[in-house]
Amino acid sequence: MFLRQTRSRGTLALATAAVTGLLLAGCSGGGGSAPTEAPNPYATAEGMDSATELVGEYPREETLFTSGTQWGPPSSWNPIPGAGGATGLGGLLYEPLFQFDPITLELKPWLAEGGEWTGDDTYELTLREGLTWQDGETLDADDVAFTAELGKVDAVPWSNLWTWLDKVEATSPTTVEFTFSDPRYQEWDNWLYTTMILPEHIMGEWSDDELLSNPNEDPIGSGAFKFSAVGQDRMVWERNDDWWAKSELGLEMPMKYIVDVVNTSNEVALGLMLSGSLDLSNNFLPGVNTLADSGQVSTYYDGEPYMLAAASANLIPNQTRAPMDDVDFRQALARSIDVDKIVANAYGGLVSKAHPSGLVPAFEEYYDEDVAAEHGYTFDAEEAKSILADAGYEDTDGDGFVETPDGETIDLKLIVPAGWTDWMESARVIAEDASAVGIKVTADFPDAGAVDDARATGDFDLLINGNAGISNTPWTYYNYAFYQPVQEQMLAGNFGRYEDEEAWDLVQDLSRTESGTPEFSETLSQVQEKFMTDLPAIPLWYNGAWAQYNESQWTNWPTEGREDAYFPVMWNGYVQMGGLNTLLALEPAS
Amino acid sequence: MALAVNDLKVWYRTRRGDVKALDGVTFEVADGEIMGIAGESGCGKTTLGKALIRLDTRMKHVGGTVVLDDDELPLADDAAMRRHRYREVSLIPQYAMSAMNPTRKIGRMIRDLLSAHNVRYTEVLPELERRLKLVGLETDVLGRYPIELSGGMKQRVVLVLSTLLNPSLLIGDEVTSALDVSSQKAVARALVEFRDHGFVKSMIVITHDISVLFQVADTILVMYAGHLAEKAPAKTIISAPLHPYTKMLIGALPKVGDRYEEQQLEGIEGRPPSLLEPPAGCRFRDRCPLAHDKCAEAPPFREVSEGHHVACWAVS
Amino acid sequence: MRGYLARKTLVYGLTFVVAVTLNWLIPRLMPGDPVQRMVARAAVQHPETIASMTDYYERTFGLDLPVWQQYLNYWAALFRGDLGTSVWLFPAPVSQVVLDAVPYTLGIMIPAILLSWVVGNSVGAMAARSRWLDNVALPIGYLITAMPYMWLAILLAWGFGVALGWFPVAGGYDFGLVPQWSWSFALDLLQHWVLPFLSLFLVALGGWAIGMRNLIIYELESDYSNYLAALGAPKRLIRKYAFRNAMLPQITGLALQLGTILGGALVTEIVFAYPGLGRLVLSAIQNQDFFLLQGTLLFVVIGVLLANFVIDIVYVLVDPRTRTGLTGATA
Amino acid sequence: MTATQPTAAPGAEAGETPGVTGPVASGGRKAQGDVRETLYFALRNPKVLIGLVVVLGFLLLGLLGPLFLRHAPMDYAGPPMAPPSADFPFGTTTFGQDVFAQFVAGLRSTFLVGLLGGGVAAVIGMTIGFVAGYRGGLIDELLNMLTNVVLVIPGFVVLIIINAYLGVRSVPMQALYIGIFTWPWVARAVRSQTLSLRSRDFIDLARLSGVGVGTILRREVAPNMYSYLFMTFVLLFGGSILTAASLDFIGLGPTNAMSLGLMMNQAVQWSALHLGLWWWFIPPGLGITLIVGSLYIMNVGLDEVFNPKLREM
Amino acid sequence: MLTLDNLDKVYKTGTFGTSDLHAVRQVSLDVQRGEVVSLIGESGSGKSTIGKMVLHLLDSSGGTMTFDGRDVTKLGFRARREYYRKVQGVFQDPFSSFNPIYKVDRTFETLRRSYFPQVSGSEWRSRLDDALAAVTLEPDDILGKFPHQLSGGQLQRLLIARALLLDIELLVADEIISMLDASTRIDVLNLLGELKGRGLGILFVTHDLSLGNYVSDRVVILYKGRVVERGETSAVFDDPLHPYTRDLLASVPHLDRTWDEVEAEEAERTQRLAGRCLYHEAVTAQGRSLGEEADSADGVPDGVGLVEYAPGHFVGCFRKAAEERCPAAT
Repeated sequence: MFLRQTRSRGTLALATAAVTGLLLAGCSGGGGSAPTEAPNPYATAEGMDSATELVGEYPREETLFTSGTQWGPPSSWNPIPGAGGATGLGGLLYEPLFQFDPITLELKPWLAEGGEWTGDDTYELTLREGLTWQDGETLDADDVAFTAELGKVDAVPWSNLWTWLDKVEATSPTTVEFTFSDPRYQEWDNWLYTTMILPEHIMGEWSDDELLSNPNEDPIGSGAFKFSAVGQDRMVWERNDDWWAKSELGLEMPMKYIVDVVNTSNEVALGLMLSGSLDLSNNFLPGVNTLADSGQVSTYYDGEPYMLAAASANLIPNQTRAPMDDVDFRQALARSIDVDKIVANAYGGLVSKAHPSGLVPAFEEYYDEDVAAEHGYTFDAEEAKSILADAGYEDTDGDGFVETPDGETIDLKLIVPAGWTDWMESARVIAEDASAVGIKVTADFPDAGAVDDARATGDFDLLINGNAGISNTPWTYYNYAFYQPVQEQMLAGNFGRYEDEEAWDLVQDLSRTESGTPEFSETLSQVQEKFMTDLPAIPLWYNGAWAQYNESQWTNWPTEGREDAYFPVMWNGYVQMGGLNTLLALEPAS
Repeated sequence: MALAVNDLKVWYRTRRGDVKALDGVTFEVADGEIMGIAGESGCGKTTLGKALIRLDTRMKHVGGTVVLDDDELPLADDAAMRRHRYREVSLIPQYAMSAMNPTRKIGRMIRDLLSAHNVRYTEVLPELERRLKLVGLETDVLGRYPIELSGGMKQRVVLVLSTLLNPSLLIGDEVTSALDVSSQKAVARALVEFRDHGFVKSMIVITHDISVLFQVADTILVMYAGHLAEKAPAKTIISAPLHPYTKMLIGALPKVGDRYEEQQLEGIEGRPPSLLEPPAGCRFRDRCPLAHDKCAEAPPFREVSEGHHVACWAVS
Repeated sequence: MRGYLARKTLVYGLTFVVAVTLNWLIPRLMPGDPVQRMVARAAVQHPETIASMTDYYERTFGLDLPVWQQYLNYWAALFRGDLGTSVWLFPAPVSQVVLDAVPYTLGIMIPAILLSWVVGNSVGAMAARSRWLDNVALPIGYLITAMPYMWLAILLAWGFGVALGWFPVAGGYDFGLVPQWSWSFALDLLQHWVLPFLSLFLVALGGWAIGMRNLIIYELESDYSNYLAALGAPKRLIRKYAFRNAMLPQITGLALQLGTILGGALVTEIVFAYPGLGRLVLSAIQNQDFFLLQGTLLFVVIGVLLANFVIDIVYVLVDPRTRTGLTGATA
Repeated sequence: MTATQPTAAPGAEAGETPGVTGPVASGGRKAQGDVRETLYFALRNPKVLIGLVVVLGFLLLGLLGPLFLRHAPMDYAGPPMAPPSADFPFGTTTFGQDVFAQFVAGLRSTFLVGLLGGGVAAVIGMTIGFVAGYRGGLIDELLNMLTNVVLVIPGFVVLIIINAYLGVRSVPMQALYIGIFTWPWVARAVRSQTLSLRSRDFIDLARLSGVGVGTILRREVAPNMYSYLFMTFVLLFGGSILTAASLDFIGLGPTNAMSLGLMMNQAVQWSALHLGLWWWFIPPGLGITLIVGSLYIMNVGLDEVFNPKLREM
Repeated sequence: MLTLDNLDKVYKTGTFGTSDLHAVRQVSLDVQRGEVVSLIGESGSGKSTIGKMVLHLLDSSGGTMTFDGRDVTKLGFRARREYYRKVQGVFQDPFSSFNPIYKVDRTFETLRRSYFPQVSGSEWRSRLDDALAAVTLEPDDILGKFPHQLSGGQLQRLLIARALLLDIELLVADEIISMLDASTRIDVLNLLGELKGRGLGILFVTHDLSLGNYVSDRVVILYKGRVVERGETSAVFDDPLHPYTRDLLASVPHLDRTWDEVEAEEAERTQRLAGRCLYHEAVTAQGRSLGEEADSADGVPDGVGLVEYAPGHFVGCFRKAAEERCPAAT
């Protein structure tokens, strides 16, 4: 019941439970009868001579405590399904070919030594030498090819790769050649750092079904950490002392253990943070601004917005319904919302207002400020009212709210998952602001699942969504915003069901354009203009890359202005975007 | 002289004032005597029975004394009374059906009770078994729970249990009222038998059923509205009552063979006075056909012939 | 006795069937689709991927069969101890997830229930004895009973946890510890256990004390108490008997209260982030994990039923009235 | 059985235990008609008085309070995280909302939930209890079985599930659900009371007067149990409030209303404990405790009034 | 007027009525206008059950009941209302017969609402006065009072007055005096006698033989749900045939004779009847065969009724219980 070392041992767990039950019941006689030699929790992990010294606890000075990444007991170490796996699975245990630094916007070779487009349709990837799996097997080009080929199984999340990839071939133990039918440079870069390379010698034996359902309880990766133990409320990683990067790159993890605490709630994390039991919290902690100001915790920025931005939170109008299908209405709605009020009150300044382009500040260089100046919206209630009036929205029945030009009553519901307190609070403000210019909006808080359903099936008026996070390319955000075709179920983007082939062509062009080229900027400007004029989604503020540190045990956390500052986030998908580097840079406090 | 009650007053506290349920009664019970107390409901007979052994929380001892075997009973002092209970005064309650703890075996309960009186169960056991047999019970009732016994059996167990320490005085409160005639007869006869065996020295049997008293009692005391009306040997009370109340009461009882067509009996009109503020004088006078001016004064309870006491001005 | 137990067993059997059926039915009547949840989580966009993932998960959750067959399968799986697969913690089996959490919940519930029952009954019996104690204990008891579980928990967490720092306010044991047989670990477990236990214990305590006090007073007024008193039995013996008899309804009450205390335990666990069933329930709700929620409920129902059954057997052992067939005649 | 409901229920299981005793159980044939006497004792019973004053006080505050408030409960009315002051007697939340305004609004929901939830449970429980107790026979067996089944199912867990699945989040709906799962002990108690009343001759006489079942229940049985039913309702009222608070607290409360449970939920979610905003989470809990506690204490008082035996204690 | 023929009552007990309790077996009797029939038996004899069945407060399980030749065994709600116009009852506990929270007047009001909604207030009042006068009650003493303010005797008479408001022909008086004080009992009994004189039929249920004797014309002795003896009051009391009747009579506490005296008187008769079963003797005398009824394992089998031993005086088999054999069988 407490910590599982490798495979689950149901009966033992139950026996332990029974004995513990007795202990808990106040009977303290059990302790004496416990085996004198404490069972070594690491016995199953190999080469862990030193671990036998461990008695009872993870030495504080060698352990990093983190939280804010997972909300349930870790239950799967299978990286293939793309979600649901234990935190650190991607990045700490399994590794991608490249890492991406969202601060410098650079793609850095990781397992790969490099890669280049050898032709319009071919990409050649070179692996590093001396890569090994944690069980001692060599990691080679076959593993990379295997990983890519897994996508041929429909249910594997990267199966769409094969709609534009033609062939993958390991040309030598360290080189792989990818041949494309439709090269999408932006999407490919994305694949390179988001996909974990998997061991063929293990997963090659799995059936198609197992690819999704095998919990992979004895995971063998290539990364800096290996599976140590798991409990209901924690995931424990232990340093892989045979990590390839030690010899190849001279990198060494400063901490021996990472204990990732499963979240139950933000206030629990805050409590742990304040008591020094947590070193890094990637939770949204309300009120942390006051604690940061008083020096009890540290954050990336000294003052507002304290946090790096991770994704924009967008107001999604359902464009299959009137009046959201009217762009004038959307423009008016956008101008009615006082985002500053949300930032100041609901978030206490922990977030910042979104740029009208919707792109996160990391992509600041891509902002087309001219377009923004011309087409972007800002809070202006008067302008909102006049847009409404010009478009024929008038309060014909005198209830204080406008009707559509056809005279239909407007009564919109803004849905936000119940329990998402910051968004709920924000939704209330939005509803109030919209109502102030005459658009009747009420905030409603169904269950998270109901919101998901509504979003997927299009059964809503307005909702808030922040699914498109930071990435290597602005393309991901616009792909999210404009995605076509509109299907019965929209699961990954274009929840507002905006339909415009022209816009979608632009986005696809963007995908096929290499970054840094003038064509890229040009296409991007066109996309931004389209976005701001049509407003398929209304970007409101940036959800933070929530990270707060307690420096009592570990120091040298990333802060603004430091040369080697990385995204200090351990969320799944963010480890290879700075999380790992943040760990590498840490230093013991003493 | 087993029991001497002198001017005993026991009242009930209520919100409206004190109910003078027992308002000065004086009588004696001789050794070996079974005295029956009869009267309408609310006449104070049950109060009297209770007063002699245990006042409940609402009762208060206002005056008078009770002397049992030359010892004055500390009626008002519950703790001091405890010493006298069971060994000297014992009780067969009205509620004999529910008098035993439903979750204890009968033997176990007796054992607990005895040890509380420092009597060893094993010493008493043979006598206990003998008495159970005497009342027609198997000794295995001791290993049973009260719920397993019938009403008549429980009544008899209580009879045996209450008299186990051979008390001087046994108070039987409506002992037979809830029973069918056949069980009534058995229990009533057992009472007499117990007295005859000397298990109890004397007995006060309280019941509203005069015909039962006639069967078991040596003397009968008739009460009316907290006062004594008449006391005489059983036969005398039935055949030659003096007090008009007694007369009317007996006259209202049909005997087997009395027929409505042949001989109409009559009841007593009216109701007893409220005991919150009982009228001065004879309390029966409102219903009494013989009432006259003198009755405004309370008549003394005096002996008019050998063992025959009556409280009525009309009786010379 | 056989009649009594047969009747009880019938009730329990029926309850079980009803609970299982309800349990099976509710999620199927609700909006929301676990398969969609799983697919949405992977955030895929391509129709073929969506279709094949949907297909796969439908098979996994057994949702591709006719409804009646799903129902039968549910029962069949139930008897194999298979409660399905968690959506939230895919692919962990629900039974495993629940079993992992159960010891924590039992660990606070069993001691809290038993101790509060024992202590509460003693306090109640004492209160019935002394007017002074009665006047003090009773209002306090009522106020404690009237406290929402979580509020007491919050107060305890705030007072002893945050303000005084005596006890930790989250988790089952320190995150820096490796579970093992050692005093320090046991002590740590105990430390994390104290506050959740206490909040549960205190609220339940008041109810038992009050119940006992009232019952004792009634028992002391009963005929057998009066009879004992009339026969000169000391107060001690009378109280002993009264206490003994008053225990019987309290035993029944214990069975009736299980559900309530369980509700309290769930809420308390949430406050203290205690890794038991309460947190599981909350997470299952928040993550729309029907299967986990179902499994947890089922487990709880079975637990309550079993506990009820045990209590019934105890009751039969202590109350002779249930053992004799003499009850129930009508004429 | 319900959630955080009358833990006083062990004593309240009148079927088996006499914790709450109506006039029926006390069996007094005197003075029951005497309403004035009941009032006389009720108004002189300190427990009843204290309970009544506290509950009515909160009720008045809930009803009249909003008239005197300057801020709506959700308004960003003042500085964030302000401790209690003259302007904001209970301080403000992280967003600068007036805690006192929220408290007052929460009181309304609290009373509403108590009233409705208790009412629904009372109506169901009493109906089933009356019918089962009065009709007897197979109907009684079946209703009894139903009662026992619902009694054994841990109501709070079912409530959680229903709330979670149905996702209808309003105070009246919540009250309805609570009512649906808290009636069994009422049904049991009312049934046993009805059983004992049914054997009274005046019921037979009513039947001999050609009166139908419904009329008998309404005109003969129920009036005899008014005091008992009232006390039952008081317990249900308190129980509903506690249950609702628990549901609100774990985030299954009404989404567009303020309630005391929701206040605690928000306080905890916004880290009031760690940020030291005690004024945010103390009042709502204290309010519930005082209301429910007063109800319970009032109930004891009423018990003493209706049942002279206890009055002597 | 009222005739019961082989009336049966079986109670279902146990879980879902799995076991039977036979409370009344094969009871046949009749009540005529202007007579009092006493139903005498100890507790559990089924006497009250019979009374309740006659009043349709309980359903019968077998046999028939006729009233003036009309079958009234099963009645619907409406028919029952009409039946109650002619047949009424008074019960044992006068206090429990009144809803304690209402004034006694309400009992009459209920009746009025139900049966005489058209009758005007003054008309009703005069009827009420008549009825009260018939039971010798002063309206002013009674009306507007709560039950606890009146005596048991007054209440019982009130209830009889209530029955008289309807033009009843049969009154079922179920132990109506057993809870009254001795001083008022007789008045109620006398009232029954008076009503009988007015032509009312009365079924008087009692456990008290002397009271039964006092008013009744005929008596029916019940034992464990079965009629063991029935006949003219004087015949049964003067010459009890069935051993149970004799036991019962011997147990009655008399006011003029002690139990010992009674037993001595009875000794001769007991002697005479020892080892005999008059039922079987009579049956054989009538030339009928006995069959197995005397030896049946579970007591007297159903279908074994009474035999007319002497004119109007019926008696059943002497066998009282399963374990007891019929004295004639040996």
